Amino acid sequence: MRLELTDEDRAFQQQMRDFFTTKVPQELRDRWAAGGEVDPKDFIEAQQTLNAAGLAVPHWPAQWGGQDWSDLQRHIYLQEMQAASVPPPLAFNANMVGPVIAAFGSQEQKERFLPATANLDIWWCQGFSEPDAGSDLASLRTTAVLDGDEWVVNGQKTWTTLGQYADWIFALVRTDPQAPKKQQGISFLLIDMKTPGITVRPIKLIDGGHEVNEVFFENVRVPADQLVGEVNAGWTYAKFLLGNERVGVAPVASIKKVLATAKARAAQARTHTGSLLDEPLVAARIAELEAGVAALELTVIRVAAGSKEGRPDPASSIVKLRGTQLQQDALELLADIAGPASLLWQQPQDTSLEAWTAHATPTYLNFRKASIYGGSNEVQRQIIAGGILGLRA
Amino acid sequence: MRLELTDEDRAFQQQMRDFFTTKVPQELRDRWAAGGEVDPKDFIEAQQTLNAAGLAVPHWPAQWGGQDWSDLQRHIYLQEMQAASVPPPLAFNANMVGPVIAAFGSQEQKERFLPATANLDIWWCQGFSEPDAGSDLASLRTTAVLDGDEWVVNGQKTWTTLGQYADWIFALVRTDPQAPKKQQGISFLLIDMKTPGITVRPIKLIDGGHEVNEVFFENVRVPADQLVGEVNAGWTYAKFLLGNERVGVAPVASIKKVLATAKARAAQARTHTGSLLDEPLVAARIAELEAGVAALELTVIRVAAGSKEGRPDPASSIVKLRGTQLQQDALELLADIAGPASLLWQQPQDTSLEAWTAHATPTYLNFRKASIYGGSNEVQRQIIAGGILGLRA
Amino acid sequence: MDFTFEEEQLALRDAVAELAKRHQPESTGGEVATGPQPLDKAAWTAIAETGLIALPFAEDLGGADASPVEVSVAAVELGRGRIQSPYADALAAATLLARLGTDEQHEQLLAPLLGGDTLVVTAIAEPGCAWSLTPYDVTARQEGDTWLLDGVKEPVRYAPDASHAIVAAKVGEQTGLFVVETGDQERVALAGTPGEPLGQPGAATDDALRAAANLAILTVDSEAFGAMQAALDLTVGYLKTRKQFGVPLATFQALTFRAADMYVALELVRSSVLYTAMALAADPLDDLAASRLKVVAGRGARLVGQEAIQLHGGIGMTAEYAVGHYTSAITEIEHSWGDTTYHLARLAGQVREYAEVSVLR
Amino acid sequence: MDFTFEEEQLALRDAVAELAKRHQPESTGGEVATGPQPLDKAAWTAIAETGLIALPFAEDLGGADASPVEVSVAAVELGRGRIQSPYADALAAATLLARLGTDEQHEQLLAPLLGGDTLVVTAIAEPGCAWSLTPYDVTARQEGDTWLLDGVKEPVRYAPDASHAIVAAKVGEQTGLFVVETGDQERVALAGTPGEPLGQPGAATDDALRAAANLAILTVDSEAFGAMQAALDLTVGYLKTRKQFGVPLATFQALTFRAADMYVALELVRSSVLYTAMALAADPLDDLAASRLKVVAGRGARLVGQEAIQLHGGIGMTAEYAVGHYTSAITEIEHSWGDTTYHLARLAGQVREYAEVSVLR
Repeated sequence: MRLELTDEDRAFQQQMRDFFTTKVPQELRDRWAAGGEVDPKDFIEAQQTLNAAGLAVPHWPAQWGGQDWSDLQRHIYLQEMQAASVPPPLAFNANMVGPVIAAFGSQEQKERFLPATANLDIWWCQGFSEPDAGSDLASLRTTAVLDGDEWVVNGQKTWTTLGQYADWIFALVRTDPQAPKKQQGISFLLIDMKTPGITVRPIKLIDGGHEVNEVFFENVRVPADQLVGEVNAGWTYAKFLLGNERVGVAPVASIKKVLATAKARAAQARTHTGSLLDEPLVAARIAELEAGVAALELTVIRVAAGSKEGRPDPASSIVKLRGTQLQQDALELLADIAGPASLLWQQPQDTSLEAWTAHATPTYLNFRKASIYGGSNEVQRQIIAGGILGLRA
Repeated sequence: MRLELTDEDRAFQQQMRDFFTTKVPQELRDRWAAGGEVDPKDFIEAQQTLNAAGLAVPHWPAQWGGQDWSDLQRHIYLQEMQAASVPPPLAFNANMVGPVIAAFGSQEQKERFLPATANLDIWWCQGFSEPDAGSDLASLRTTAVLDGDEWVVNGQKTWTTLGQYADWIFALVRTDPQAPKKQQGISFLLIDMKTPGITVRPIKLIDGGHEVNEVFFENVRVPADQLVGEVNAGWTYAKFLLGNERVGVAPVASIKKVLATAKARAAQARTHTGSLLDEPLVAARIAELEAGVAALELTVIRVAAGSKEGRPDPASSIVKLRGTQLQQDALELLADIAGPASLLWQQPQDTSLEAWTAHATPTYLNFRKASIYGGSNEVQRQIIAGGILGLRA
Repeated sequence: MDFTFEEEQLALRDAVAELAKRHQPESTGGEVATGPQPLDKAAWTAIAETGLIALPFAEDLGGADASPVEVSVAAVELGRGRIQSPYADALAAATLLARLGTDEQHEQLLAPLLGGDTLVVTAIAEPGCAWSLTPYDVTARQEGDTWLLDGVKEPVRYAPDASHAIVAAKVGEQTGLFVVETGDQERVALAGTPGEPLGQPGAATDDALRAAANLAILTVDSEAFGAMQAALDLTVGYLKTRKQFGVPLATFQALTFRAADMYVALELVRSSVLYTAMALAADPLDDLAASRLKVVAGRGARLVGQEAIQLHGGIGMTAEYAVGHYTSAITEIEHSWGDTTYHLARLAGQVREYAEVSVLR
Repeated sequence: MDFTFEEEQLALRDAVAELAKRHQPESTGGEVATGPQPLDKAAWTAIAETGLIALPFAEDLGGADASPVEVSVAAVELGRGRIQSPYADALAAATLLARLGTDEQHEQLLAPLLGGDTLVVTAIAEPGCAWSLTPYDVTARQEGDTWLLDGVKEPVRYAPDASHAIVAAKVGEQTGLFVVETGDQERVALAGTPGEPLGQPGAATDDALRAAANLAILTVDSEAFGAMQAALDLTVGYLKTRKQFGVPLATFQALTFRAADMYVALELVRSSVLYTAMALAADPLDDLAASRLKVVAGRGARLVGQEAIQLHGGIGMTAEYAVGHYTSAITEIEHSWGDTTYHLARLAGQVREYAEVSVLR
């Protein structure tokens, strides 16, 4: 048991802090901190800056750009990155397809894709969910039929986040419709988005933003060497990927920032006797969320130790579940503090309202997704009940 | 739509208030208000006082002591009774077995049992649950085999509330073990607790009180004319009974009293700057529960209109579910207000602590039963999801 | 106490339901609008022509001599139909005009407002300030016969479509109300701007503001209730038809139990809405009823709005499906006329004033 | 930051688990005790003999030179084993004695307390008053060389089995601590009663009280965590084996999801307990960590305690089954050393003092 950081970890923390706050341009970080729609150029610039310093994919194998960090160091890295408002390395690249290719891809695939993936020279998107295969992902119906040395893909993917910017998509496709179980007969394909037959249709979300898409495949021909690992073994790779996804998602630093912001905003929101921060019910909501996020961060640090070598501890589901709850509660609080000003979603031209109030409600609504995407909270409860407590029907 | 009571209802309200506060002895009502263990004599005295005035079983058929009241009048009656701290007519008599006998019993059974039941000359208890038949009541295994003109009963009942005072028990027994469905082959028997072969074993609860029991039947011989209605049709009567039970249970007036008490106690609990009632977090808890119980009472009045003629509207499940939640929350609040004093469960001989603080925690713990007994909150959610929303697996 | 609708109320309900259906915004197809929208003039005209604005006001003022109960009946259907409109704002402004206006103001401002010819809104919120009916920095001063106003009211929803806004301004330590013309933004910026006084600072003005706010609360929370109903209906329908793992979602008990909790919340809000409508008909200054409604509806509608999205999953997040729009509307409503925390704090400050909750009267 | 137990800590854990198993109160059979019990002398002797009271104190005072981490490890096992004891009270009293006592007091009071020969408890709560470390009506005045105390401290748990209680009393505007003899009731009634001063009113005494309360909070919330673990284990076991409708309860998703939420709460409390143990080892005056623990454990343990009973159904209510006893213990703990609302209000009053939550240091 040890409370304080070691001197080594403290130095590491300082090094990360220095890097993020001096090497990634302030303007870029300010834009990211302000929220709202993402500029893909900012993502690319940030990730390439990190990658040049070996900080884009520290959890990958050392050969492909990984670092030999402890779990705590990885936590510190993520905290400092979020604290400095650096856009994180694109999850589809760094946390999803990269580790899959590194673990299961051919040497040729590794060489072809990993450096470009780490450097965001290729922007990846995810082709997993389908209209009738959400939580029940294994029901997916998009097919790939081998024709010579090409797979011919037909079907539809959905909820493809940031697909409008993507160069490539990694997709689960059904390569053996006759397989006895639905988890069998699925393969993991890498597909260039410029391949003829691919159409991307934007899906607008309730906050007005465009971050997800439908992707349609019509006789899309994919070279056979773009299938990762074994044919029909894609479900294994998908589970590996989804586990990694869960580990990466605890938005601890982000929640802490929202709470710090909420506190600052509440202190600015005048009442007739002081400010909203002087209102005991508001201050208590903040205090309780702060206690909650402290407990969450400690749990993240504790649980990280259990997710060695890419195989996530089911306890990481705690972190996903509780993390999204706190994140949503914190954003709800911020929208409440915005109060009447939150009724406008766009800052008017002439205005005395502060810019942040216009984002408050759309951001609150947008983050209702957090408990749905990346394994819904229901899926996380299922994992906890079944995988940890052994409660299986 | 009408907000105010009619003159008639207002007169009725005053009449009830006068009766309860002048005809039922103050001392008896004070004992009931103070909580703790029940003295059965108080129950009997109160019910007999009510019965003499026609107020013990107003929802029964007029012939057997019922009143031709509107739903609102019945609500007013219950409110005034609870407000005056009059022990309610024993539920096993007034709300459970009485209506079943009145609806399904033979003329002879009605004459034999109903007047005595209304007057609490017979104290009834309920023999439904068994160790392996709780929420899944239809799995009950206690058997009754006809031998001549007697049923021979063997088995075990449990959670028999106040069975230690009971003269008679109404029990569900399996009379046809071969019936194709478990809901079939069940009969509804009336059994004298003095019959040889009956043993009552007390079950102590976590608050230290003794209010439930196990009842064992070993070759208990029950005259055949004590079977209600048709042989093997008991499940129908049980459902009828359980529906009535649900309608009767909204403890609105009781919750309101707990909240009024909580307020008074909080105002007495000194802090260094005033009292606990001056603490915004405490006052807000009270205010929110008050808003909740107001909404509940209005819902009770609205929903009562839907439970004509003993057939409960599934919406009455709302009232049971929300009523127990609010009751439990209010008692939790009271225990919190008792604070450090709640650490003693018995008032010491020499003490400066107020008597109520010793009851606070046991009462809070005791009422965890409220969401379990009488159809657990899970059962109520099942009824709402299935019966109202049509969500059936 | 009786919660049964009268026939005329049922007829009103059906008429507004029909209206709402006709004017319901699109939720499928191309560019679906999200969030707060500018005035839908066609819908607003229909609302006015159906006489909804006139409902709770006296006949001699151009009103329909009905009551807040009818307002609530109408607002529930508007909420269920996802009609965004300045209904609550107009009713609040009309309440101020009806209670405080001169005959001339009744004729020139109230009558056309009730008839839908012009729109008048209230301007209460101030930038950088928490919700309060009492003004912060907006002041009024008299110069000769003229009142001049200074300061900023913002946001003032629908101001660009309104002819006038009624501004709450500090007159010394008191609150005064002033009618000003509106510009083309959702704010009222005042810099020595002349305003026409509406009543005089003092108890009558304070009461009128409370009455206006209470009626507005009833209106928006009735809309919230309509939205809750629609969101729950959509959710239940989705659980019945949507299949995952080869079976309908309704097979999953954890989901159906949550739908049951949504229904419980809905029914409690329904009771609170109906009661508050009757309570405000009896006493427009029944702040207790209004604040309790805001708390019960605030909690209940938020639960239903959030769970409706969650139980739908991804589709609930999209602008191409109605459920998220309901959640969005519910959120806007909660931040109008004081949020749950504001009203809870107000109730908490009053718990000493009575011993026991009472709804029978 | 590292949450791995050292070998000695694991050995301690096993030893206390063994002790707790041996002294676990009956929960089946005839007259099972419910609620707060008088001192179990055998269990207390075992606790003392295992050296648990001495754990966090310096060797030269008769302590074991360990830390709050070891206290927490031990207390978790006591809680899991349903051992009722004055462990937290004794540790609080010992903290006051260790920090403020003279050599003589160390020798005469602290050493036998750490060794288990006598029991000393703290007397802080006053009747009719909300929880506070600052005394209300109990006062101390000096007459010549003697300090005389007036007022009532109540409840003072375990006072009949203690030789002395340390009373917090007002000395003018300050708080003083005084050692008094205890009687045969769980209270300390003072009427011109002589008390032996422990330290002097001022910053050192205030700090000592805070340190004592913080250590006591860690201790009781460690016990609460142990109780949560046991309650969840029982619940999971019950869901797996208990059949209803012909299938195990674990078949019902609505129940297993709630067990999952209990587990989440458990893990968050676990993290908070471990962290607070380390934080208090580093700084006994880390009120922030202690109050956050009290809030997180207060919410979490209450959830687990209530749900454990509910998921069991009727059997959970009985004194003949352990789960209700855990819920009972959890409830007592929540009302000890300031309840959740008290600590939440304390945290709320401090949110201005830092910008962002921080646990790494």
